[in-house]
Amino acid sequence: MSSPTATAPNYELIQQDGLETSLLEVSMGPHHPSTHGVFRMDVKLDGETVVDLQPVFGYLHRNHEKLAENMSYLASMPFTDRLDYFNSMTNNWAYALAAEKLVEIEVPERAEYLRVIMAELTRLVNHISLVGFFINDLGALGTPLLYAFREREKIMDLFEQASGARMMCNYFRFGGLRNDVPEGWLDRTREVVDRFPDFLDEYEKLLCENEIILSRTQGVGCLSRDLAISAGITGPMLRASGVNYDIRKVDQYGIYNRFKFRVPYTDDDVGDCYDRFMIRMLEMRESIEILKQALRDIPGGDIIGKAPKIFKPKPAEAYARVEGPKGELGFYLIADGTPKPYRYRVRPPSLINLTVLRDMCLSQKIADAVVILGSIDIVLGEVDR
Amino acid sequence: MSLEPLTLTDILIATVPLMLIFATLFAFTTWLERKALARIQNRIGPNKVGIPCTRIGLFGLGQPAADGIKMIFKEDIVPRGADRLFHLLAPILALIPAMLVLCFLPLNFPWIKNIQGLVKPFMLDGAVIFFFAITGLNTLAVFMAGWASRNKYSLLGGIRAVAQMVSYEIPLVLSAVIVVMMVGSLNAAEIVKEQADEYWFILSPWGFTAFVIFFIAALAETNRSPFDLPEAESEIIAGYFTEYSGFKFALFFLGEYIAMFAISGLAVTLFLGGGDGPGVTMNPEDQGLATEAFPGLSAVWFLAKIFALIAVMIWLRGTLPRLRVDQLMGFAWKFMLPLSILNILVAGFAWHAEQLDNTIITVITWVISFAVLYGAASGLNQLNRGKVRPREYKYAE
Amino acid sequence: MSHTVGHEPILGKFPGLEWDEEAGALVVPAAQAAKIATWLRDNDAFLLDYCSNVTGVDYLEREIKEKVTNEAGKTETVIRIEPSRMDIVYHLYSMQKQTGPLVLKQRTNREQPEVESLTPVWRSCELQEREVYDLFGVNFMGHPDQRRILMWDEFEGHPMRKDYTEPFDYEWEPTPHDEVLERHQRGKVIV
Amino acid sequence: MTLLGSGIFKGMAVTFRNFVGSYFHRERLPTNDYSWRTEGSLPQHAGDYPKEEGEQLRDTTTVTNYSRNFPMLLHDGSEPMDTIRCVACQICERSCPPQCIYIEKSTEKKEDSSGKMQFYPATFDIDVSVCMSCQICVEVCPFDAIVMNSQFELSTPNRFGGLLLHQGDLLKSNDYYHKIHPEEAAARDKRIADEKTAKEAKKKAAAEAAKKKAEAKAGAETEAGDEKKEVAE
Amino acid sequence: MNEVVAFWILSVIAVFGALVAVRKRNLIHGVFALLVFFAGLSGLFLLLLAEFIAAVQVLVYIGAVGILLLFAIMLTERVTGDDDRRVTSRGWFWGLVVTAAVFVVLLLPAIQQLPPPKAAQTIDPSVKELGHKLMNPYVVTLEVLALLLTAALIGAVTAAQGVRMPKEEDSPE
Repeated sequence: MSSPTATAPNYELIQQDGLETSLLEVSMGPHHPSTHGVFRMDVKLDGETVVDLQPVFGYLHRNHEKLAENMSYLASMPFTDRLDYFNSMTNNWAYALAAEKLVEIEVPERAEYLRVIMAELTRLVNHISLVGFFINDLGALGTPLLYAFREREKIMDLFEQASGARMMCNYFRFGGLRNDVPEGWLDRTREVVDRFPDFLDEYEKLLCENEIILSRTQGVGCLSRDLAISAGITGPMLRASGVNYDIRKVDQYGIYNRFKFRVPYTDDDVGDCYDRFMIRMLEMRESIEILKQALRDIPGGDIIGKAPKIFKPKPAEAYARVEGPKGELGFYLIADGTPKPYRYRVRPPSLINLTVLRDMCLSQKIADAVVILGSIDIVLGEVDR
Repeated sequence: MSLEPLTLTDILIATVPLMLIFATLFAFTTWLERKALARIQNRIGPNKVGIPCTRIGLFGLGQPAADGIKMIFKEDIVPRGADRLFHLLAPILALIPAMLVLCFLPLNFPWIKNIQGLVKPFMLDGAVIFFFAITGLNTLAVFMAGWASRNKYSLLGGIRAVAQMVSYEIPLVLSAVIVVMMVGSLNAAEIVKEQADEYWFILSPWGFTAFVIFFIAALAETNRSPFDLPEAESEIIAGYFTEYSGFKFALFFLGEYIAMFAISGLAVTLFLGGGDGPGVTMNPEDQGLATEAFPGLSAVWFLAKIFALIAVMIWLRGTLPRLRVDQLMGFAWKFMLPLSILNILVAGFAWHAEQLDNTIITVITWVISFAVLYGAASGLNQLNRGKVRPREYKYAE
Repeated sequence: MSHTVGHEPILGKFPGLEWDEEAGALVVPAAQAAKIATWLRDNDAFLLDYCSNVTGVDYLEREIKEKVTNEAGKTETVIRIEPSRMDIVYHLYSMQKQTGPLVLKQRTNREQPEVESLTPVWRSCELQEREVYDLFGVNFMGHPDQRRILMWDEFEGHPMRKDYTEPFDYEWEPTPHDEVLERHQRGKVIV
Repeated sequence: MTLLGSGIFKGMAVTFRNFVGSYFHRERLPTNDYSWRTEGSLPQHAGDYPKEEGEQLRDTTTVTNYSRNFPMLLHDGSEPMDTIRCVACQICERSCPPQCIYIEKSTEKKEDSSGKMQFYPATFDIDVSVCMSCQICVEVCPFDAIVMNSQFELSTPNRFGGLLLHQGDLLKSNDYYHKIHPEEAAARDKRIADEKTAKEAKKKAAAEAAKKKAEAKAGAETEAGDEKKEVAE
Repeated sequence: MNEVVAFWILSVIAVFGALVAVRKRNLIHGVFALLVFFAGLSGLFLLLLAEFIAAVQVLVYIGAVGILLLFAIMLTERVTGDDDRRVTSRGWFWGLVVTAAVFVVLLLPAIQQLPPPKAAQTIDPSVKELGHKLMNPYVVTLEVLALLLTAALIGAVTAAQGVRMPKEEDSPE
């Protein structure tokens, strides 16, 4: 493996003879339609070409980690919902995993299955909406996005029935789940899951062969394999750069070893926006496979294991990570014997995937910068914390 | 050419109904577009605003009126440091040429007969050329708006608009040249007459190619998706009208839709037989007017065809993402321009073949020209596409 | 299943390297961090090419009560003062071998925290080390672009430190339980 | 070689199908009017809205049977303050993550619905501008006194007072709870009843055991007493 | 009567546009004023029933030349000048004299009450006639012009392309 560069290469401005041209500095954001939140890109343009780009964020910073260090372990759970507000279920899971590592609670069978179901439904929600937003960044008038939201609505209904809330679910607990799903929920979920591939077919027909989308995304924002590994890129973005690394397979947390599923990845070392988009499309099909198996095999029984009444772990350190829809979501907890964590750290996949934004955007067009940002899939709640 | 004095009545008859009709159609089209886009996106669209003070929704038909009232009463914001004069003039300049070219459309409204004086505008010998000349002024308005706003996004939008409009005007005009070649006249009424006598030009291979090129270029000229780069929302906010609000914005909006009508009207005139249709007979000797089953039928046909084109525009807008700047230019210069030049050659040969008046030769010509044009289009597409194609992915167990 | 990386082979290679049993982490002497990190990345036995998580931990000076068995065989409680310190924690994984994690810690003092930046070794440290600099005030030597990342440039202090106190008027927002509400209700302040 | 522009035409076919489908298939239109609905049974989930004539009634109680919004306090009987379940133990106040609950304990006790003397909250405020509907207060409450409401129409012209819900606003009867969250309420009532019977059974058992013990003891004592008496005599 | 009114309106617009174009130091304003002048001129052509020329005037001068000027201005450094500063140079007197002389020469036929040139009446203003004229007697001229313009176009493209080429090392002479 060659040593990747520490900093992104600089764009060489072609100095023209006689004609003096100057760079146009544009501050894209924090209020820009396609920065996916309060995110700013300080862009220097040579005509329409991006010469320099600096991501600026922190507008949504609320020091989530400090807040969590000043309250009990359980009280941080609803705050994890608000990290990546598209995927509250996987955020909950990562945090619960870390806490369970600290005190070693046995999670009941049914709860494990429901966790997998919730996480995979979340992945579907995230990927369809992300693809919708991504095509929106490409300039479509929201049609794919609204189709995605139409389907997301059905999954959100399921979340609401299970947990009471559509986005801020706060459903996981240390050692299991907060409550069992209501009667008939599994049947409704089966129905949604069974009909989801029809929607995916329609979606692929709409997007995957469209010449404009192909030409807009292929060869745009290329990320090489070495750089992706070195920069700690995770999730679909890493697999789009040609690395077969899925924490569901590597760590096999929860009960992922019981399910038969495949991990899509590319073989070539291109890693452009099209790959990222397609990997997400393909991942959804695999999530449906997992969901079908989980819904078939789910047993009855308890929903929460024997957790201590007051959660007060002995001094220890734990780092747990899950394969979130956006990448590796890790929680690092240091307990000191009190009911509050001594150190609580979130490893935000969105933030770390932003490391290479500048590298990917240089000498692309300004329209591509927006598309590349969209293909990274960031949520500012998680980037800024 | 008669040179009777032009009276004020004549001018009013020629212009006022036209402006009223198209302003109403504009309002209706905004409603139609919102409604159709909503349905394409599985929404309901505007459905609340109907008759005021009642609960009658009328499918939201009151929405344009409500929008208009809102626009008028909105605060008009001019950024500090903007060029106030040009900021004011730009929306007006955007509207005037769009309105002006409407009178070059061969619309046979019944009251047109009452004009006593000068020839009808569409009977001008250079009506088509005039049309292109005046449509081109729109570019200036867009640039003016972009420059006067003193906003980087606006400036980028203005520059994009100028580059795009200048580029796409060439295929636009070159595809219109085919019709002019076939008819041998720049007179709009004669073009319609020729189509009514022979066939609509869209039905021939070269005519179809020209129509497609014309339609694509028209999309680009009117900044419609997928060529809406000057006002690309996801990239440069709203491009040249980022800094416009209130009534000035409404004027831009109006100008854009009127330009849509105008260019669709030209497409109808050139390729879709104008006001020709069942129950209509064209007789240009009588100043380009038509004999109709009932008065205004040909105008209804004409407007129906315009709306068919606009429906396609809305449909495209609901489906397609946007091109990138370099791809946009590449598409104009590397695909549309060579194809339209080839099309002129094909049309020239075909014209001579048709002069022979032999059915077999005509059929062969049509087949050959279709093959040549389709082959050329595919070849150009392949050349431009490069390595862009769907890919295969691997799976790890 | 992921395999944890054995730390024993590393300990002998570099002098000054310690293994913290309680935390399960390798404690790296500050001056050699980049060297050891590069070795861990490139050595075929480890190939830790992926640095997942970088963070700081701030330990204040604290008293620890410990039960110690003294020479006479009696247990007695001894109060030991643990000095304050600052830890920078790196969680390392190997993507090629699919192993991990190996926890790497750099230790430094709280007052003038300064460690070697590992950004030249793993790009993923770039933003995370900036974050540690921002929130903990740790100076990373050799970091290519060390600026505040989440807080604004004019911000003073490092909020993740345990002894950080919020300034009085920091983003003050009136809530119904404030005195502002009283004044509002009395009609003196129009908020 | 594929047809020129076939991808675009395929996409257009999809949008056309959706355009037409939105007129015929109800499920293609996810947009629903949440705020206007007829009386009757609550929909299971958001897609099930009845669209009928005369939907004039404005009911802002709930969206679905499962939604949660902000907490409310339960009381059992008709008179809210007399039958309030809350005993002002302040556990919820302490465990609320955003610290939006404010409780003042009463100074003297009074009877609750079961006739037991209990403390009650003199003040119970929830600042819903801060509350994040996390439901942790519901989980920690040992008395089943606080549950989640699902009323969503909370807009108010007053930025401060309007969003600070006082005890009076928060108190809702158990019947109301059954109306908005039937399944959950039934389960909760069942659990309370079970606990109660279990407790009573335990109490009974304990009482019986105590009785037996007492009897045995008394027996023993009487015997002993007799012996004593005998001795004394 | 109508024609006279129209003539005066158009003339005033044209002259006003020309004056502003000369006087304004803001280049963009100047260009747009110039375009107003062109528009007035086009209107005057229309009054003379030379509609093809009018259309071409709009198409070429406003559409093409105007945009070209705007692009050129985009490359200059100071677009907006100071409007308050005097624009006139020291040679203004001689400029005035020359202008007056030209004006008088133009007016001479009117002053002398000469009959207008006959050629003006024989030209058929129809587009078809113009086309035939271009294609029959003047076809060689047209082709030569077209060739020249094509050459200019290719030259421009080459010149623009040259900029993108890598800089060559300065070789010592």
